[in-house]
Amino acid sequence: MSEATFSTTFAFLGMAVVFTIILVLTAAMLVTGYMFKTFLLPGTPTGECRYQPSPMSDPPAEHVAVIAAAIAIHRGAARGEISMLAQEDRGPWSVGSMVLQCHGHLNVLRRTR
Amino acid sequence: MSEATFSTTFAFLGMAVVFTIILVLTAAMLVTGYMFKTFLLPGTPTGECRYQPSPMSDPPAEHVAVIAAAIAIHRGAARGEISMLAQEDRGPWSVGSMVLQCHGHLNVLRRTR
Amino acid sequence: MSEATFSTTFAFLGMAVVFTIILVLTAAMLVTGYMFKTFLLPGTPTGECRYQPSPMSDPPAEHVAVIAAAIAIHRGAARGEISMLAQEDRGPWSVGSMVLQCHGHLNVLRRTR
Amino acid sequence: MEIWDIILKLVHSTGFEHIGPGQVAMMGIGALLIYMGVAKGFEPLLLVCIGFGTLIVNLPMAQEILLGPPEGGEPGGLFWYIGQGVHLEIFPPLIFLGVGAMTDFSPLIANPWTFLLGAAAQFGIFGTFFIAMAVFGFDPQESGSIAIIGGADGPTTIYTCMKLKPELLPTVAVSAYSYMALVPLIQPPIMRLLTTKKERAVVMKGLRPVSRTEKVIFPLLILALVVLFTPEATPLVGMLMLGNLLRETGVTERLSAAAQNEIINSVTIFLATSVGMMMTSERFLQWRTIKIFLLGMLAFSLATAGGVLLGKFMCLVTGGKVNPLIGAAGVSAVPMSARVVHNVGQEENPDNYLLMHAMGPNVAGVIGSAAAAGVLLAVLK
Amino acid sequence: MEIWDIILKLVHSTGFEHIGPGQVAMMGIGALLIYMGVAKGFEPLLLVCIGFGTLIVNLPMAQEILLGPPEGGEPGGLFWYIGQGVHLEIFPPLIFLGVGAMTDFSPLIANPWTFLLGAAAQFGIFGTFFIAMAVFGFDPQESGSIAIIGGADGPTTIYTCMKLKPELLPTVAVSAYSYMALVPLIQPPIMRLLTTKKERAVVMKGLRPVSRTEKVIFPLLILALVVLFTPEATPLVGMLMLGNLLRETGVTERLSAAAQNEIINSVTIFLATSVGMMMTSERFLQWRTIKIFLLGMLAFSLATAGGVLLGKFMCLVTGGKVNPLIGAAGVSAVPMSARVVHNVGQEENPDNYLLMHAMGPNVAGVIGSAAAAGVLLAVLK
Amino acid sequence: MEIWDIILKLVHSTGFEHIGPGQVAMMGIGALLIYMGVAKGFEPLLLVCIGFGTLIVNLPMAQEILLGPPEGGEPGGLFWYIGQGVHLEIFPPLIFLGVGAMTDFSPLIANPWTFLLGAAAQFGIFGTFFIAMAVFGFDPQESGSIAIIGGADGPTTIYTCMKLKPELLPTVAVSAYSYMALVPLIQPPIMRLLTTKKERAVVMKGLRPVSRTEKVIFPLLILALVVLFTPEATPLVGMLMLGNLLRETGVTERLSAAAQNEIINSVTIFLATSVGMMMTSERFLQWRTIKIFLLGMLAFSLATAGGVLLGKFMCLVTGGKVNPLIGAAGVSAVPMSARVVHNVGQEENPDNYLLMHAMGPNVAGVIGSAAAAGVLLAVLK
Ligand code: NA
Ligand code: NA
Ligand code: NA
Repeated sequence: MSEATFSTTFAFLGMAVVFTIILVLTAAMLVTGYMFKTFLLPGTPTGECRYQPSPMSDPPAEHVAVIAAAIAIHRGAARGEISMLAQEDRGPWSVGSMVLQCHGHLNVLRRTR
Repeated sequence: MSEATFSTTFAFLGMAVVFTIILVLTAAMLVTGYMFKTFLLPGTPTGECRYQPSPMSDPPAEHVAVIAAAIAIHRGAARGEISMLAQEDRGPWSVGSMVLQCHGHLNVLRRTR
Repeated sequence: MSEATFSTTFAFLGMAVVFTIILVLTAAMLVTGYMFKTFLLPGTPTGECRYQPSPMSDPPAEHVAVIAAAIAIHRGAARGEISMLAQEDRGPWSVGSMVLQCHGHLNVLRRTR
Repeated sequence: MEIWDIILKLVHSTGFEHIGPGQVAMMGIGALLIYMGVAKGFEPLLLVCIGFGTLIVNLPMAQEILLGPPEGGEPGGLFWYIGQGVHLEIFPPLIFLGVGAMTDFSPLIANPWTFLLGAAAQFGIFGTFFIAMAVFGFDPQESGSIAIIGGADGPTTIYTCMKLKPELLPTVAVSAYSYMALVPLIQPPIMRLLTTKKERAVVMKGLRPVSRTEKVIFPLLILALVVLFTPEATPLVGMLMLGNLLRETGVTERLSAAAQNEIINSVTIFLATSVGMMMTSERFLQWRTIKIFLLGMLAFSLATAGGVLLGKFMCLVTGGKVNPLIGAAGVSAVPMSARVVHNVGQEENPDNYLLMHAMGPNVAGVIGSAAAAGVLLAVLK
Repeated sequence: MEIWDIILKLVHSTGFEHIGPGQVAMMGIGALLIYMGVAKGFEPLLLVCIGFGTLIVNLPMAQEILLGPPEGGEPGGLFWYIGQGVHLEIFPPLIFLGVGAMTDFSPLIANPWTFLLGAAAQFGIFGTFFIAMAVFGFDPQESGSIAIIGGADGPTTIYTCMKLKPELLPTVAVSAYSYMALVPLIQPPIMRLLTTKKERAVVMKGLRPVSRTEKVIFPLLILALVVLFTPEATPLVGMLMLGNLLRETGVTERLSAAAQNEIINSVTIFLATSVGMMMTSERFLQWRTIKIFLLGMLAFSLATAGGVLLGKFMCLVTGGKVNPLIGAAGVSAVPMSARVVHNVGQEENPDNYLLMHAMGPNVAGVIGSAAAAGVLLAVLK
Repeated sequence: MEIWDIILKLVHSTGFEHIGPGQVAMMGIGALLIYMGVAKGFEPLLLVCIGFGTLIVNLPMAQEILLGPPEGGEPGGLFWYIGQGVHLEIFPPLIFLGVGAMTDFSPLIANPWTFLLGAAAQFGIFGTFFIAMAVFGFDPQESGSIAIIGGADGPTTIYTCMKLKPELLPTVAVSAYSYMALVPLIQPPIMRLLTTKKERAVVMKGLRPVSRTEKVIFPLLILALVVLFTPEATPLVGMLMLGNLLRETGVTERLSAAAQNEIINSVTIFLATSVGMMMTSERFLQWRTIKIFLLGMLAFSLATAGGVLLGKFMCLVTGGKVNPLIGAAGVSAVPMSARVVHNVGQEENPDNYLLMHAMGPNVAGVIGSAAAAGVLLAVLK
């Protein structure tokens, strides 16, 4: 088999295998997610004010996120979700779910450290 | 020697050895403790308010401990000593000695982290 | 070569080599420093109040350093520079540059942890 | 290479042809351990990692890839290297370094008599040894490895079992950690059965304060004496006491913090995951596993009984100044069993604060079990 | 020993006679890498250490002293020992342990379809493989090592390259980290080229909240399935998911913190400095280095294009509910490329918050690249 | 096995028959070292661990159990493994990584002339080498190992001594750390003897501020030059400067924190305890120990004198702009001897703040000693 044939074949087959794997993963997650939504968590509590600024987090960055969220909600643009990510080094980040005065649902990416 | 004999013998002897060791340790500590109380530390200061809530500690847990201690002293039930242990994972704990308004001597087990 | 000759020779030569190395280092740094002062950093900002007590640092030690600095400046003795080093274990220390009310330039050695 | 070769290579490289029922069962057990740790809060630091190790090692081909030894210039699997910390018995003493730095021995220093309760609870070890060997027919090394479960101390158990009978390690370790987590269920019935209502209501006198000098001398004195009697326990007791010394000097805070945090946490991840990766179906899915779990339960029960009975004796001798319940804390499982004592005591008298008094036998039990391990190793190794 | 002998020994012990032009050039490259890290903020944690390693190892005689193997009772060089973590493929999975503990998979769990975008971006790997082999004439192992740059994942790249072609490691690693840092420059033009203004303005629906139970099940489920298909990826995916499990259980915070801090930070210093120390002139100052950098650029571009094109397809199928830009985040380079997506999206509509939606493909890309690495290893090793 | 066999095995397993007077004496020395660390605050991080190691290794049979090499499939002792970090010379450079991350070189950058004072203080090393060899009759390797005590730097001392004469290590290390702790007693008389009241009262001009760019260039420049002249010093100076680079870039805070905390603290525990475990009676209870302690004292005195005398010369040349006391800080022992300089200076003029000026020679002394170590190794190894 020539180099060109091998590389073409392997590139196609490899891509196909990776896609198959990820399709299986997606299917598995859709099933799990469906089960969770339907059977296991019929009445997840919503609408409560879950957001509490952590004392460990960087206060100004937090603050900025909350203000930006408030403005966006006020403008009516973002339908319940606003996202922020501080311009920090990559790596340590976390998704914090924050509900601002029960008016909407905010996701904030915060530095974990 | 049969298995039964060996296991019986070893169980007895082993237990005896462990007891002997611990007896020696106990004796050594009683002697040291006696020496410390009698010769080395004749006038250890007592009665001073040594308790200072650490800024690193979990405030609510700390708070709960102090309040529980205060109530217990007020009730007159605990003669100078009250103990608390937060329901945390085992492992990191420490004994903090805390004297509440100089009325009694409190021991608090706190999470170290 | 006898032991005495060898040890004398090596002691002299070794000292000479170390001095040569350090002389080269000194020269290199003088050159770099000169370049930085002359070409690269013509107008470094000065005189601004850069000092901010870190929230992580030991407050009382910090406090002591600032007070001592203030007294020394008040006395007029230290011409713009005052230095402090807490009596802590050796090892973790850092130089913090602190300007007190823009009256002078203070260097403070602080424990980093 | 033909196209078919590539396809075949890809197909054979998947794990589908390597799954067996044993592996599926073991993966279920791994998931169960994680569930116990996460949902029930049973010793989560250990059981989550052990469960994860069990799960991953039973995935098809994962065992060869993770645990295969180096061969012909090719490096070994990741956990072949990390697992050396278990095989060379390095990790358990390092865990003890952190445990020592986390342990406050002052309740024991203030009341040295409670040391004896920590010895009495070692009946869990030697009683179980007898039954494992005489009744269940295990050989002496196996019996010792199973008996040490009664020490209720992870590092001691792993260290001893690795020296006596390494192939029992995963079963013994999982059994030990499971029962440590179950202490609040196992101990109270035994404690209530062996004590009277009046005994359980005994209020104990406050503990004297302990000076720093005593706290610094304590680890050195205990270390010297324990090693004199059972040199085999040196690595365990040595690291425990080094950690404790670093904690108590007041001038080595940095090192004590390192032992309590970075060292113990990193080692815990590697140790527990490595132990989990020893959980293969050939080792675990055996009748002896059930026997070992039965004997582990017995060990905890005997240890509790031993402690409480000596507590009763001390209560009698002192004319009722000692609450016999605190003997149950001698099993160690620090500080869980001390909390259990406290709670059982408060059932009778809500104003009775036994916790500090129970901490004495509790930490004594750690030392007692290390000494018992030394005795087992001296005779059986 | 005569006086002259001492003098000669001192003179010969200096490094002056050992400097060559290649070394000076490499030291310049080392300084450049440090400059890129410090002054430009390009992946500083990695590039500063890699640059330092490059600089020091090209100082005269430093290579023998730092990297010399043990010989005749004499210990080896410091980085001969530390470098074993790279040679034995221990460090990359440990980095992934920390990455897993830092990664929040909930955007992916909330919207599993975005997983497919993380697969499409692997076109960067396989497309580059084809070009490297068919056009540039690299052999299969070299082509695989270069192609994996398109995974945009440091640990995956290092792990795969060490297994396939260790001598390419420094070049491949430096190329991978450089392009990861350049993602904000490389991706936007491609994204704008392949999408219409209207597509870029698509606002996506809010993500559903994800329960803790789902977050705990996720790493175990994904691990099992990925390992089933590509066992070769076990160490990478295994450690990633162990870290994530420790993060999500809610009861293993200590261990998660250890993975996120002490373990990943220490290993990063040792890994990156060791990689830098492989940057010698014989290895780096070659034509193939330029080819590898070209191919690396291509890999990132193909990966971006692959993601965006599948995004367009999903946009079409869903009737405009998916913003195709988020496909670009499938390259990984977490969370940099998700931020790029967010910024490009806001150019069209300043109130459009795409970040969270882009995090889904972003973390999916990490898993996808690990799977692709498994496929490469299965066929080429 | 008969009952008597068990009893005999138990009796023989105890350590009572293995205690000798040498061991008891060494345990006393261990306790003394701990006392010096805890009660007197002398270098507690090191002396507590060294003392503990000394104490435990002299307990009966502990040496075989802790330090025994692996044999016939049986793993070695715990500190046989941990001690490899000392034997393979891995730990001292790692300590220097942390020291570099803790060191602020800006006083030296602001006033490069003080670098020379750090060279002059190396007279402590070479003067002592001469006396050790010519007067005390030590062989060249021994003389070098003893002379390096004058460097007043733990890691440099341990690294050099391990390469030249490992069997002297415990004595040399304990001597070095003891005198470092005694700097406040050793230095002032020599400083007062060699300087006039007027010289001691000299007030120095404020230091210029140093920019971040200079701080980043400094470690790279110094590293390149030192390695060029003394390649043997590469591991020490290299790690020192890597740590310092991570500290000063401003973008690698995570890694700098890891070097300053988890890495240095963990390594300190293992290094110091391992060194303590080398303190056996055969090695320590010898006449040469007394000689080494005498020579160590001499080394510190000569180093102080060397620094102060060059300081006087610089004072003369600059027309009284340099306070000669700051030369004494050239011995290193960071930052203890800088503090001593400050205090002695304030005796004459309470408003004279010499501390910052003394930090220049102080950190220069660290680099000077590493260079001196390179010279020793180049000729004597
Ligand atoms: Na126990
Ligand atoms: Na990727
Ligand atoms: Na020095």
